[in-house]
Amino acid sequence: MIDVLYFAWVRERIGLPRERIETGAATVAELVEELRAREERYQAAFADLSALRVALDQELSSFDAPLAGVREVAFFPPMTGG
Amino acid sequence: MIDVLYFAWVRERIGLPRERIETGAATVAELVEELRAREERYQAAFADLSALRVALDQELSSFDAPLAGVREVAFFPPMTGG
Amino acid sequence: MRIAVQSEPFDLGAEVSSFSAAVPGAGAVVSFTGLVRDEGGALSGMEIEHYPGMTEKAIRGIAEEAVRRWSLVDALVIHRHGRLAPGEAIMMVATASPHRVDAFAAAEYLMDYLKSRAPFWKKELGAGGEAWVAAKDADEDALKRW
Amino acid sequence: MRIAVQSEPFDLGAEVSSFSAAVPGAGAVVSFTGLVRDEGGALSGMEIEHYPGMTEKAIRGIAEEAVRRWSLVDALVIHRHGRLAPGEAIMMVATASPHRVDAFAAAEYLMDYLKSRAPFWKKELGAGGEAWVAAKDADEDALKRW
Repeated sequence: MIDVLYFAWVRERIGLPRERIETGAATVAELVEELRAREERYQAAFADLSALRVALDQELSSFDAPLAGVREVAFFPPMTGG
Repeated sequence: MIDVLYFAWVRERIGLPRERIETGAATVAELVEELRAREERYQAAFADLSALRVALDQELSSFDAPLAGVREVAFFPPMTGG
Repeated sequence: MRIAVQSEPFDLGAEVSSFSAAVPGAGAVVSFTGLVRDEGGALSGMEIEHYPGMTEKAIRGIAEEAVRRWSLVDALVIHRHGRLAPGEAIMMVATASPHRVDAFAAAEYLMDYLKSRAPFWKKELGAGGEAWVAAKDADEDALKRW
Repeated sequence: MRIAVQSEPFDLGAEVSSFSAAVPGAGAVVSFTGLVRDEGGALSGMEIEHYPGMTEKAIRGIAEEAVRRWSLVDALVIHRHGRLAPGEAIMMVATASPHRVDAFAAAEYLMDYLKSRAPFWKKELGAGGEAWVAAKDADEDALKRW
């Protein structure tokens, strides 16, 4: 089981801020494929990965990173702080 | 007649902050020569012109600038504001 | 080094004042404040979302890197989230150093990294609806100078 | 654009606060403050001499050039003269712009020029006597980047 978090328009498109997911995905990219296969709203959120960023256990990471040992995955658009 | 002002260590070496001078000097450099010829303390103040700056009527200028029409000449070391 | 992530407004003047009163040995204090623009009345405000838990950690990492790179006596970061009105302060950074060059460089470094590496997302609220602020290429490019 | 040359202390927090409250359209406010360092207790204070008449004119010229070069909503310069104690604020600048890059650049420009082109002279007062602060080559060199 893994916690998956969504922020900003990713959260809005998917329609929820977080969910717990049972997955056998080995990498972030595989997890994204699983989510895309679920429903239209995931397709919409993950349509263009170049417009997305991912954090693993609250550290910025990349889509080819392995998921082994990861408890929390977050997907969001490029940050706009400051 | 021209007003001559001294600041910082130039003022301290010459021993006064300003004086009115009757001069026929055509340039700042000629005025400096006249002052140097006066007394030891002016020699001490004007020993090294590269360590001095000059303003004519409150605008930074140079030692070869003409004095015609100038009412106020100021000599001082490089500025240390901020 | 104080880092605060909060929904409450902060008092910019009081923060700058108390920060600069407690930096013995510093000769230079720089502050930066980001304000909600009103875009000539077109904006009614801003909504800032963040990632609780990651936010504080990310800001602390950025600030620690600034302390490693420059001679800093102290640094301060305050960043708000939630709903803000035009003219309100979104965030501030302050840096104190013996030298002005370091204080300026560290403040700009903090700002460049907070812009693109701290997990905040701004949404502009206006008469014409809501819109997420898009990240600018220029902001990503700004990181390359460090 | 306010320029003040004064012997009286100023309230840094209050100045930053009122400055940033009156800059409609600005998204970025930068402030810089120069403090009298104590050099680990070696300094008892600082005496700042200036050239009344030329000082205000020189600062105004520098500030007007900053307004020409960058997109500024407002700028503020306060510079003290006379006797100052360690920890006291010598001077401050503040800049407000729609964009952070302009606010930072203009503040740094103001500081670089105030350092070397505004007629102030600092004397450090310490246990070992008095000494005029020498201008640094680095400060003169800093002007070349603009």
